[in-house]
Amino acid sequence: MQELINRAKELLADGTVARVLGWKGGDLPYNPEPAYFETAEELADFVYNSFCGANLSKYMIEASKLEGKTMVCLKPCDTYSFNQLIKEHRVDREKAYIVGVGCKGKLDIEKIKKKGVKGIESIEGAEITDEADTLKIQTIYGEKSCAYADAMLERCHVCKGKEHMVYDELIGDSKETKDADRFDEVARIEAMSPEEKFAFFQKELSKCIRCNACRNACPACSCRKCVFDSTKFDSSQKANVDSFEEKMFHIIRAFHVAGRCTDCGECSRVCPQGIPLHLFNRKFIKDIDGLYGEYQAGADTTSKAPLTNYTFEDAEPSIVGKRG
Amino acid sequence: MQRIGVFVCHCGSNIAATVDVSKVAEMALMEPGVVHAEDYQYMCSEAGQAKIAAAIQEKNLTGMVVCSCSPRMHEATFRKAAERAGLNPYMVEIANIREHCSWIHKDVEEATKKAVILMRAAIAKVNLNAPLQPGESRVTKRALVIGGGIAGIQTAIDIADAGYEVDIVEKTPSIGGRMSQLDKTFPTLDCSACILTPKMVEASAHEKINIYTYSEVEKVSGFVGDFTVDIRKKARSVDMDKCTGCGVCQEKCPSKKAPSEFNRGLNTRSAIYTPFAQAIPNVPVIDREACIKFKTGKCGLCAKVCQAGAVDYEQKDEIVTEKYGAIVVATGFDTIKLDQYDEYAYSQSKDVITSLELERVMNAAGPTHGHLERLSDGKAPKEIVFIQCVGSRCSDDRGKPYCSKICCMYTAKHAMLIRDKYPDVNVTVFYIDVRTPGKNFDEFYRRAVEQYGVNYIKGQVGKVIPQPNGKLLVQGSDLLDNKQILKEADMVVLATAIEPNPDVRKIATMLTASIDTNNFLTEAHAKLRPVESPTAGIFLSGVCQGPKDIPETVAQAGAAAVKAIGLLAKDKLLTNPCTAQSDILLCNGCSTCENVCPYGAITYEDKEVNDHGIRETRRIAVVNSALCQGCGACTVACPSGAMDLQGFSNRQIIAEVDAICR
Amino acid sequence: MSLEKKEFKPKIVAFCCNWCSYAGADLAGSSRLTYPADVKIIRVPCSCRVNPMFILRAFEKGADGVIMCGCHPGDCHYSTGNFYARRRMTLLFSMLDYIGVENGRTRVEWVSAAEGVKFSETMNSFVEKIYSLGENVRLGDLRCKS
Amino acid sequence: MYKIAKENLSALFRLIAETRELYLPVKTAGQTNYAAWSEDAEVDLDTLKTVKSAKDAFFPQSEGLYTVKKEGKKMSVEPEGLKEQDFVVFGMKACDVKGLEVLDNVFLSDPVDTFYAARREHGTVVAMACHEPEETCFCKVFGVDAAEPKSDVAVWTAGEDLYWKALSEKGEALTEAVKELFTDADEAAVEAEKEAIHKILEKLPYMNLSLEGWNGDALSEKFDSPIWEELYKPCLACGTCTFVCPTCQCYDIKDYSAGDTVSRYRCWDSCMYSDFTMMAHGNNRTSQMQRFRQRFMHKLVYYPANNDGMYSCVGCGRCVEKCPQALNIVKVIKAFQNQGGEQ
Amino acid sequence: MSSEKKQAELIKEISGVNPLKCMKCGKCSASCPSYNEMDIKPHQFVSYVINEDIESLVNSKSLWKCLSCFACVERCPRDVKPGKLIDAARQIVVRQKGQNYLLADEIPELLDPELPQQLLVSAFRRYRR
Repeated sequence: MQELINRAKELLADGTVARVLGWKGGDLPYNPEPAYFETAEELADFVYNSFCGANLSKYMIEASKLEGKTMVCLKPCDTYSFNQLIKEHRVDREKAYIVGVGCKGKLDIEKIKKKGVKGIESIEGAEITDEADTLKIQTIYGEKSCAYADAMLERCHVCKGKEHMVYDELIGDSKETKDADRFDEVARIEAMSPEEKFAFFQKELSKCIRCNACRNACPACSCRKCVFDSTKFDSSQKANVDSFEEKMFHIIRAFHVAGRCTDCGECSRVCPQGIPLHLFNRKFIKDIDGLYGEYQAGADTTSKAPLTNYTFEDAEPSIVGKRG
Repeated sequence: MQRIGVFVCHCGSNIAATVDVSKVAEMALMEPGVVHAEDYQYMCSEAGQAKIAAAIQEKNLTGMVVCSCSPRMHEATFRKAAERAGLNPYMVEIANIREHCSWIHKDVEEATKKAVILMRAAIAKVNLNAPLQPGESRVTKRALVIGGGIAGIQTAIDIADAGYEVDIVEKTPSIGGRMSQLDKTFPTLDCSACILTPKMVEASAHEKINIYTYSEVEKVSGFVGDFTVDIRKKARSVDMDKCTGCGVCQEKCPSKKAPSEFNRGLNTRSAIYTPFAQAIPNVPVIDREACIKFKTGKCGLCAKVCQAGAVDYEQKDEIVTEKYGAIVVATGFDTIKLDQYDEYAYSQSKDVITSLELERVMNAAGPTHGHLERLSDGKAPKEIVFIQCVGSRCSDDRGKPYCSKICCMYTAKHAMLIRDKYPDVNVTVFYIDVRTPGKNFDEFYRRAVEQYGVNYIKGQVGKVIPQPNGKLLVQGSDLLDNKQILKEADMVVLATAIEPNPDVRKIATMLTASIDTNNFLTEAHAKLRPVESPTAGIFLSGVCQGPKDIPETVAQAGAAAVKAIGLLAKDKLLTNPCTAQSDILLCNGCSTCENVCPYGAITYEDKEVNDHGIRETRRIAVVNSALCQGCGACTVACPSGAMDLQGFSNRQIIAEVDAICR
Repeated sequence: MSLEKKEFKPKIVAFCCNWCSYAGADLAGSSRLTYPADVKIIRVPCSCRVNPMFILRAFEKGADGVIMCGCHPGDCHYSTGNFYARRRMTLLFSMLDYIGVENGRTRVEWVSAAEGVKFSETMNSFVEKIYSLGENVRLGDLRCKS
Repeated sequence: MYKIAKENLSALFRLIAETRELYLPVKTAGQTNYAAWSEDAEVDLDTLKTVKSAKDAFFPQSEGLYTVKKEGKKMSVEPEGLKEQDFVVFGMKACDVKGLEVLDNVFLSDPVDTFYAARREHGTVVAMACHEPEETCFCKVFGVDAAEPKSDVAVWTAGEDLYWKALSEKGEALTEAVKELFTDADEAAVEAEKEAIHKILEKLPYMNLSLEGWNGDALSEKFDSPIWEELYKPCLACGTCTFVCPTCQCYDIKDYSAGDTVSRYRCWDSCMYSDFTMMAHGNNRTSQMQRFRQRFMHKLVYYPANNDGMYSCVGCGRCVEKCPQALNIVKVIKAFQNQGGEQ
Repeated sequence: MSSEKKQAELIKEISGVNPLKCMKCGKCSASCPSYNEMDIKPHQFVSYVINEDIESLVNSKSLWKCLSCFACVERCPRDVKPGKLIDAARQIVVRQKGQNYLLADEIPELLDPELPQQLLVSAFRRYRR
């Protein structure tokens, strides 16, 4: 982390960048927030630890409009999103000085709390330099511990790899965290009967409060005005009056990002109701991989997206019924 | 709020017999925005249109719905009527209560209910319609004819005679097409070459006609009035300007093993060749596959003997790009492959031939110099069997479901010519039906039976079995005598089904012209617009549209020419205003729409926007409405809904959905 | 609950492209090839104009089945429209299947202008399928079920 | 004071549900929210904070106002009925109960919101003391005592028992209806529980947050502060904070057309949304900074200015827990504290 | 429904053939190796079914003269397949004898010098379950 701060100070000092986009320490052991730093003094608050899960690439849409370059700290998975935004002309590569930061898996405070940990005072083992496999958590109700892997965000268990897709320089080491197959959960649902599938999604989506956190955090949902906010489609918005509306919202949202979603996992991370929203996006990714050839959005900035592409021999929609 | 008029057509009894039209009109008045509704016997009639005009003026209508036949039939009629009465034509919508309702439903109550729903959907749409103004586009005064057979030649001559430039693109080294391969033509028995050659000469000599032989259409872009076409001139290896057509090269060419395409592979030709003696242009091409020089690098004899120095081994394919206002497709036909018809022993015996091969056999310039002989042993046949409908009228996938139309007549012609020239030869025709609609056609067929004694047997042949003695055992049935027939023949001629030229698929795709399940190009209307493709500016000539004989082909060629001339005669065309438009406040500039636009109609510009007080420069999609054809691919690709299609907007379609599901 | 069972009359929306399938439907009409009146056709310029939103909208408002018809792949009037439509619908239908909506409720068929017979056969079989599936209860806004 | 063994709670719920609708924390797909009780509902009283507050029970996320029916060109209007059925909300925490006071000030003052008023009239709140408060709690800052919930009935958990004390007439009525399941109890165990809670509260990091300088008078200096420009930056403009908040009371009114009927309903709105207070000419808050500022100015300045100094934050800490980017009202209050001297 | 009509419908159902597709070309009869043995010719099977005269078909010699070689099925250009029709007619007879399906054990009982071997083999293939 110190290395990052030092480098940021250098870049600010030599005028390479006008500001730094990273994380600022919070007032609890686990709530750092995305922040801009413009001076060396401000960088005193800079942190980079295992709770810095936020994907900063989407902030670069606004930062691209500012005067001068912005140094942005991107984790390996964030760089896919950044590439995708370049491809869609939403960010300006020239306005970004990308520091690819190391990652050893990001933590989900919700998972820690779900283990019954309350009244947290401090957490040990969450610094990026820590090698510990176990988190030591001091609470007002006594000391607790939790395996690091058990507290990781879902996305880190199916990590796409610790390689940065786009960067100007790399700082910090990474640790492989993948220990599950990305499509296992999707396949598990696919294997269910229609009744079970319906019950599963009905239950999950019944929690949705239409807060739009998933959409607003999503780097692929970069529309200036979402169709669900515009009058053009006469589409429902912000109300959850009927259970159909959430289905419509989540299906259409997933469809709109199909072939563009890098599977960064922000939607599931930010959902206040813990809905596994990535299961929608990942279903499309699995289908696209299976039907049109493997495709990783954000792996590059030039390839044709699956939904703006075709071959004569593409599968017919009737394949859906035939796969059984 | 719109002021909408609803006009319900009885279409005589076509609609009124199954739909309670007055009920529909009555229900219309319940709908929001509807201020006028009436029903009338024939809305498309002059009186009907007058009623529409009166209502528009008296009730100050801002929109109207006509419940009638398909919009593909009369949308244009009603839009024009509205325009004459002062209403923007794009404020008219049609509810199709005939093809989609009265004609397919029997129960009056049910059909009326459906008609009301279809009407509601149209009203819901009109409520959201906005007046549209068509744009204008220019017309390039030049036509392209694809295919240089009799259809293409005739079309080209007719267009050129009207004073417009025409290019013919022909894939083979010479124009002339299938007709040049025929010996005689029915029902007059003229020599095919005698009537075709003058046409070929006329075309090549015409100052307005430019012929690209040994060339293919490579790419087509643009739209009606303004097509841009890339033509690949394949390397001929002979300089067209220098060659005198003396023919020495062909004589001297040592490679003479290539099967002659012109003679249907019944004999061979040299590697440097003109397909036939009357070829136009009379300039040979080198078949690089067969040429020793190209295969081994040695030889070069033709260059040596050519006094004009026309042979050029270095010649390369050349791409010519040209602009056209109209394109006529005249790609013609071929016979189907017979490899799935083992029962007729076509691939087992040289003496089983197709009718087109028989044309070459009977032709003086053919492989047997016009002598009727067996191709296996050169002996004169004594017993010839013709089998009709080989692959035609076949509902399995071995053949074609349609009637090839020309076989009955040419078989009668063949039988008659053989009996005339070789009276000792017995000719038997196995037929299913004999179809002879056409001027002097049945008389012609009857002459074959009555005057020439051709033996017509009603019944199909089950199999042809080559015998050890070289004869062919034909097992057929005679349905009228109810007996099975076994007949030894010396020669069997198969009236093979015809199919559109296989290249037509590729061409249709380039032209975005639609094609039916049999690969025939679809006409805009089966009866009323038989020579136009549904794609504007594309016309159809000859067999590419459906099986035809020569007189019909020539007639259609002329008709296609007239349609093309009608288009070329215009200075400007009105363009369809139903094009895509991007909302600058919603556009992300993400380029997704550009990626799916087949016309390259979308570009991006940095534009200053004022988004409710936020002023900034944004990358915005801009649609070129002259290029946009209104498919709508971009509207769905656009995640923010910034792209919308005028005339079929998101809200309009949603309104229709809502009205139907209500 | 009342014991009286209302006869099930499905609402079926068919999106037909102007150039092939709508003309195919016209041909079915002029050939007097019947199919149930439950089918209502919406004309769109091309199958690629059909937004997944339209399909979900139809279900929202109470449709029991939605079918989309376009030109055969390769025969699109706009060259490529149905290729995009094919991918879009494949993915959408797969997603609907994934969330537990019976996949027989959605269908894509390619019907050319010459295939009046196919159009009517397609509609007959689709309607039959919808009858066998019964009312659509998994997608749809309760406010529209009166 | 009565008590009932925790293991008998389901009998209690069943009995309440016989005569009244019962809402209480129910776990669905891993998350606990208030929902109607049913035999197979997974009641979860252990989770301190439901994701959404209990505000739903009185001010639902969406509720119908009236329906317009169309017949031909005639229209008829049918207003939505008011709540007539008595109901019980069981397990609300002291902060959420205080949240109702905030809503009351808005909805029960003139013009009275009849939908809300009817729900308040028919609703009985059984509030529960917070057994184990968490680090995100700061209710004390707003004068809430987590150990002493003020409502119709207060309940405490201690050991294997739940202690029950009616505090109002409605509470008495409810107690009467279910008394058969209770045994009498003295207050000793409850007092011990209260003391234990108070001890824990002392240790919580936010409990001594100072609200100095946050009052109605400081309006323009707070409004014009440059701090907002820094604070809002990470905000995603989602509505999480407003939708989990027990006091946010903004709503939007919308129409839904189902063909021949159009229903008008209201639904929660969020000041974080770009179309919040959208009008024909556009939006009077054009930037996210302005929208972000609105939320906190409302909670900490405008509301107290109009309600005798009562803040419209109750310190429940849900926004602290749920903000995707870890922004929250505490950070806002602290940011101004740190810069306090400069103004 | 009259019993004749029922029988005709049954034949259509068993064979899966739509006799109305026949265009009376006679290729079936032209292909048939048993033609001369038959009293009703293959192309006529179709008309008998269309005319609902199943009685005659069932009592014809042809019923047992058809070898089930399926040459007509292979070559029929209209997908009418007279061989399948006659096969269906045979099945009706078999069913009338109370035998829905054939078991290997039952074959010897059915053996009849009149019956071509090929028929038995093909029937066994077809009706065995």
